[in-house]
Amino acid sequence: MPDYNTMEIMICVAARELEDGATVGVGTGAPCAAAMLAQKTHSPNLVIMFEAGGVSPLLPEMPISVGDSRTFYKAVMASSMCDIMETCNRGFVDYTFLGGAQIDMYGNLNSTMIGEDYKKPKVRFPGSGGANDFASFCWRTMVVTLQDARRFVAKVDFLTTPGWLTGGDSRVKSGLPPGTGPYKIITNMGIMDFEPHSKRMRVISINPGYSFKHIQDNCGFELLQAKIIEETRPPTEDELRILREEVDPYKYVIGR
Amino acid sequence: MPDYNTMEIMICVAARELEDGATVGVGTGAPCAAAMLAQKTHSPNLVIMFEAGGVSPLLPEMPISVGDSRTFYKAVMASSMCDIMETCNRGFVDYTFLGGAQIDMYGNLNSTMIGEDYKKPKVRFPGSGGANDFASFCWRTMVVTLQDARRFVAKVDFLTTPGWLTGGDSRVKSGLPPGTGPYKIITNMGIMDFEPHSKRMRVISINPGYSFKHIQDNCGFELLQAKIIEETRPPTEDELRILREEVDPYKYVIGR
Amino acid sequence: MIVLEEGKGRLFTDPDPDRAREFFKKKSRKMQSKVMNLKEAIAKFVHDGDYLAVGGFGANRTPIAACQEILRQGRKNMAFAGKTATHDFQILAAGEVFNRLDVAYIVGLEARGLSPCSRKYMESGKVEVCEWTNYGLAARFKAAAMGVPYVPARNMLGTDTLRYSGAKVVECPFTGKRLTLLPALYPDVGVIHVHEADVYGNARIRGILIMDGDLSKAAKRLIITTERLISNDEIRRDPTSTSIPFYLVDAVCEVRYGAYPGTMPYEYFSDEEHLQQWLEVQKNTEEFRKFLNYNIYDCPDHYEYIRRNGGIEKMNELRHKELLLHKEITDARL
Amino acid sequence: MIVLEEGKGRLFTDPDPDRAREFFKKKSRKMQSKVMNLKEAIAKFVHDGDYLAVGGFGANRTPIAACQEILRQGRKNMAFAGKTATHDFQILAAGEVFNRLDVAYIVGLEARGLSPCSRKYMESGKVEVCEWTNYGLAARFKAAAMGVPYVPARNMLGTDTLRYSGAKVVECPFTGKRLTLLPALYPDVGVIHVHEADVYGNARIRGILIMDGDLSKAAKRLIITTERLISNDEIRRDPTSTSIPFYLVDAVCEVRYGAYPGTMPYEYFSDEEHLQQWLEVQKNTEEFRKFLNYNIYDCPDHYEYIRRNGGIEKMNELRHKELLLHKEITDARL
Repeated sequence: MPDYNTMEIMICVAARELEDGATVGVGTGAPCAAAMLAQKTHSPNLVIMFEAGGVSPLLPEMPISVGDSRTFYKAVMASSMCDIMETCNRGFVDYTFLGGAQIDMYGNLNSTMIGEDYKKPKVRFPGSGGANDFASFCWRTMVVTLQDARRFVAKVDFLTTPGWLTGGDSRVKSGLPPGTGPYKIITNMGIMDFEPHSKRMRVISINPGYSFKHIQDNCGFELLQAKIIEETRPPTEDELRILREEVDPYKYVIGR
Repeated sequence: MPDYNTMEIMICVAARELEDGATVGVGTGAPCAAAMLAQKTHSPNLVIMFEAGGVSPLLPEMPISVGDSRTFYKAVMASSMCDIMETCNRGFVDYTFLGGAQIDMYGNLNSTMIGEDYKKPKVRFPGSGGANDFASFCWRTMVVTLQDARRFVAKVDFLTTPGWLTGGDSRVKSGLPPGTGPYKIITNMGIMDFEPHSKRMRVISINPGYSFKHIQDNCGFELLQAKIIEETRPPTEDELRILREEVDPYKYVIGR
Repeated sequence: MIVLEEGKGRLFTDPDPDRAREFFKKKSRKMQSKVMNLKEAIAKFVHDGDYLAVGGFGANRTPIAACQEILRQGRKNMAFAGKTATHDFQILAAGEVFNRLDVAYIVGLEARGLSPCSRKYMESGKVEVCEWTNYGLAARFKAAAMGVPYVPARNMLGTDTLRYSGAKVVECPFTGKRLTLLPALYPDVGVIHVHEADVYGNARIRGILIMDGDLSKAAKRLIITTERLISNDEIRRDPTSTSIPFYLVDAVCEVRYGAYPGTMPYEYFSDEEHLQQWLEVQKNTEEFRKFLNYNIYDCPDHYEYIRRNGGIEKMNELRHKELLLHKEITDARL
Repeated sequence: MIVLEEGKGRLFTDPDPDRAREFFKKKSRKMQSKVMNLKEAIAKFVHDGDYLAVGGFGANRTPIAACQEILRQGRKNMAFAGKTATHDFQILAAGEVFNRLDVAYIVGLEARGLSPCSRKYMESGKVEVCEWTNYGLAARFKAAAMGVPYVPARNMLGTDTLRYSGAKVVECPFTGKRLTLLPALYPDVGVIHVHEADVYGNARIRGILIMDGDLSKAAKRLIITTERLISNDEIRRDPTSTSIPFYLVDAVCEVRYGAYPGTMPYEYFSDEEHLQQWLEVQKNTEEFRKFLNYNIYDCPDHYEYIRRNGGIEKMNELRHKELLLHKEITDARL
C-alpha cells in the first residue's frame, strides 16, 4: 500500500465523487486539487467553474485566488460573479466543495465568527464569501475537512452556510431549492453522508488505519452509522503520481 | 422665408428642444432625424441611444431599424436592450420621442389596436415596442405627429404608453417615477405642452400659416391655450440645408 | 404578498424556477460536438405546441433560415415571443405557426411599414395574445436567467398594456413604491444566430447583444445557427469574447447568411428590395402563396433560397453595403 | 406586502431608486475629458463618511493604488463593500478608513491566510457590520444597476447570515415560494481598475468582469484607474469591447501597474513575496507601522511605491509570470 498524507487521501476520495460530465463550483486548495485530479483521471469532461467568472479553464497550475488569472486561463468563457452564481441558481451546477471553522450534525457551516456576542466576536472569520450561495444553489454540497472535535460541534456559533438546517424537511421549508443540500463530508478519518429522514450525519466509510471510535472521539456530536460501513479505498499509485506530479507539483496543497 | 414641408418643420422644431449635452432615446424616422440635426447644429454633445443597444454612434446614414448596424456604427458602446432601458430607468436619459395611432389630452398614446373588443381588433398595430418603457423611464417624452382629429382623440381605444394618465397627480400615484412625463407635442400646425396642474394639453406655439382654430379643428378634444402663444420660428436656411444635405440626403424621412 | 393589481393576460410558460431547475439538472454538461444540419436541429428540438423565442431584433441578426425551416417542417400551435418581431414575425404568421403570443412589437417592420399578412393573422382571432413591452420581455428573460420567478420593474404602470399583460403590481417592502413584477419566461426552445461558434456551442456575437445573453440562459433548449464554425482553440484564446457558453447549447448549425434577408452586423446588410417585395406581394393572396412556395416551401434549404435571390453576387453586394464599401466604390468612380 | 422574516442588519445606503434618479439626473452626460491624476480624483470624489466600493476581486484587478491614496489622504468614517475584499481590505483596515461594513468576504487573503490587522480591527468593535454573501452583494449592485429597489433571490434562507443581513423574506405572488429580497446598493463612490480607457471614460476590461459591470452603473460617482489611456477612435473601432460607457464616469486616472501587488490579467501576476511580507510584518505593531510608512505614507504616489519594491525589473518579472513566460524561460534553460 503506497504511502500518503491526510491531505492526499482526502483529495483522492473527493476526486472520485466527481463523475465525468458533471459541473462543479470550486474554490482554491483541496477542492480545486480534487477537481483537477478528477479531470486527469476518470472525468476528462468535468466542467470546473469559479465563482468570479472562470468557466472550464485549462488550469496551468493551482490558482491562489478563485478570481486570479489562472481561473480563466484558456477558459471557454471569462464571465462574471452573477453569471456563475445564477448558472448555479438555474440548476446547472451539480457539485460544490466547501469548508468552514465549524460544522454541525446537519452539515451547517460556520465561517463567520467564534464567540457568543456577534457584535464582539472572539474570532472574526471571512464570512460567507460565495459559500452560502453555492450551498443554496448547487445540487450537492461536499465538505473536505480534518476530523476534529473543535470543528465538528453540536451547535455552530454562527450559521453562515445552510446544510440541512434543523434536519427533516426544514431545509425545503426554508425556501431553499428542493433537491439541494449537503451530500458528503470527507475527512482524514472517513466519509459521512446524511440519513435520509432525520438528515443527521452518518458514517458510511472509514479510512484505513481508523475505526468508528476514532471518528466519534473526534466529533462533538453523536454520529449515526450506516448499516454497511465500507473501508475507504486508499489512494492508488496512479492517483498519487498524478496528484503529486501534475496537479500540485509545488505542494501548495498536499504539502500542508 | 424659405420653403419647407410639414415633416421638415416638425423635425427642425423637435431638434431645437434637444440642448447640448443631453441624452435622448430615439427610434427611426423623424426622431432620429431631429437628433442628428441637433448634433449637427447646436448640440454637438447630444448623446443618442437606441433601445437595442447602440450608444453614441457616428451615424453614417438614417437607420432603417433601431437595431440595425448603423445604430452602433463607430459607437462608443454596443450594448443590450436591458442595458439601455435600465440606463433610462436609472434616470440617465433626458428625452425620448414617441409616436402613435392615437393620443389623448393627457398625452397617453395608443399604438396597440383600434376597435372596441381587444380580442377582435378592427386594426392591430405593433404594440408598445419600447415606447411604454421609454415613456415610463425617460425624464421628458416628446411626440412628433401630424395634427389630425383621428389621431388627437378624446379617448384612446387602448392606453399603450403612459402620458399623464387621467391628469393631476394620477401619473405619480400609479407608481411611475416622479419627474417623468409628456413634455411637448410637436405637430405640423403647432407646439403643445401640458398645463402644470390639470396636465391637459395646451397650445403654446402656432406654426406660420396656421391659427389656433386650425389646430382645434384638427383635434378631437378641447385644447387649452397658454397665456402667451408664440409663433413658431420657421426652419432657417441653415437648418434646412443641413437637414436636406447631411441628415437625410435620400429623403427617407423628409420625402414623405 | 398583497397584489394591488394584476393583468388579465395568461402566462404561456411556467415561471416556477424549481421546475426549470429539474429540467436543467438533466441537461448534459458534456463538452461534446453538437454540430448538425438545420433540418435535423429543427426536427429534433422544435416541436408543435412549444414556446419559441428567437434572437436578434426584427430583421437584425435574426435566425431567418431557422424560421423558414420551421415553416417547411409545418410546425403548428406554437407560442411565440413577439419581442420586436418583424420579418421573423411575418414568416411565422404566413405559416400560421403560432396561436399564443407574447407581444412587445409585432406586425410592423419598423420604418419599412406594416405587414398585411401579419395584421390579417392577428385580426383573425386565431391568436391568443398577452401584452408586454420590449423591456418587459427582456426583463422576463432576465428573471429566468437569474433563476428567480420574477424581477421587479417600473414600466407598464397605469396602462392597458399592464391590464392585458400577465404582470402583477405590489408595494415594495423597502420603499413602499408600487412595482410591476415581471414573471420569468423560460421558452421551450430558443434559436440564436451568431457570428462564430465552436462545435461545442461556445459562441461569439459581435455588436449589440440585444436580449440574447439572457435568452440563451432562459431557453430550455437552445439552437445556435452560426455564420461560421471556429476552433475551440480560438474560443479559448480569447474567453472574454464568448457570449454564450457551450453548456447552454443543444445544437450548432453552420448557416452562412443565416440572417438573410436581414442584417448581420459586420457581415452583410439587409436586402431592402427583397423585404419590400415581401410587403408588396402580400397584398395579393394568390401571388403571396406562389411567393412563399418559391422562396420557402420549394427550397430544400437556405442556400437554395439565397441562390434564387441573387446568390453570392448579391451577398457580396450586401456585404459592401454593410461595410459602407458601396460608398467608397461610387466615390472612387467620381 | 407581508414580510415573513427580515435581517436585523442596518442598510448603510438608501435603496430608493427615485433619490438615485434625482442624483443621476444632475450628472453630466457630456463627452468631455475627465483625465486627472489619482491624488486629485480621490480628493475630489472620495469624502469622509462616503460609502465606498472598489472593483476587482480581492487581489485581482483591484485598484490598490487608489486604496493606498485613500490612506494617504486620511479618509475616515467611511462605509465599505466587503465583497471578497482581501488585500484592499487589509490596506483600508490598516488605515481604519471605514466604520460601517457590508460583509461577504473579509479579513482573509484566500489561500494566503488571514490578515492579523484586519482581524484585530474587526474584533475591536469599532466597525458596524451587516452580513451578506458574494452573490448577495453582486445582486444588490445589480438591483441598483436595474434602477429598482431590490431583486429577489434564493440564497441566505434559513441562516444567521440572513438574520444579520438587511434582506427581507417574502412569498412570491406567482409561485408562493419564499424569496430573499436583496435591496439595491448605490455606493457614493466606486473605483474600478481597467485595462484601457479613453479620456472620456469609455473603458475596456479583459478577462472576468466579476461585479464591475453592475458596480459601474450602481456607483453615484465613479473613478476609473487604467493601465493605459487609448484613443476614442480605438474605442469606436470596436464598440463590442466597451465594458463601461463614458457617461457613468467622473474621473479617468492613468495608473500603470495600478493593481500591484495584486494580479492584472494579461498584464502582471501578483507579487506573492510582497503579499507574504504584508502578512508577516503585521504580527509586530511597530514593524507594521514602519512598513506602512515606507510603502504608503512616505510614498508620494504609486510609482514610488513600485520603485521601492523592485521597480520596472520586478514588473517585467511579474509580467513573465502572468504570461507563464517564466516557465518557457526555465524550460529553455534546461
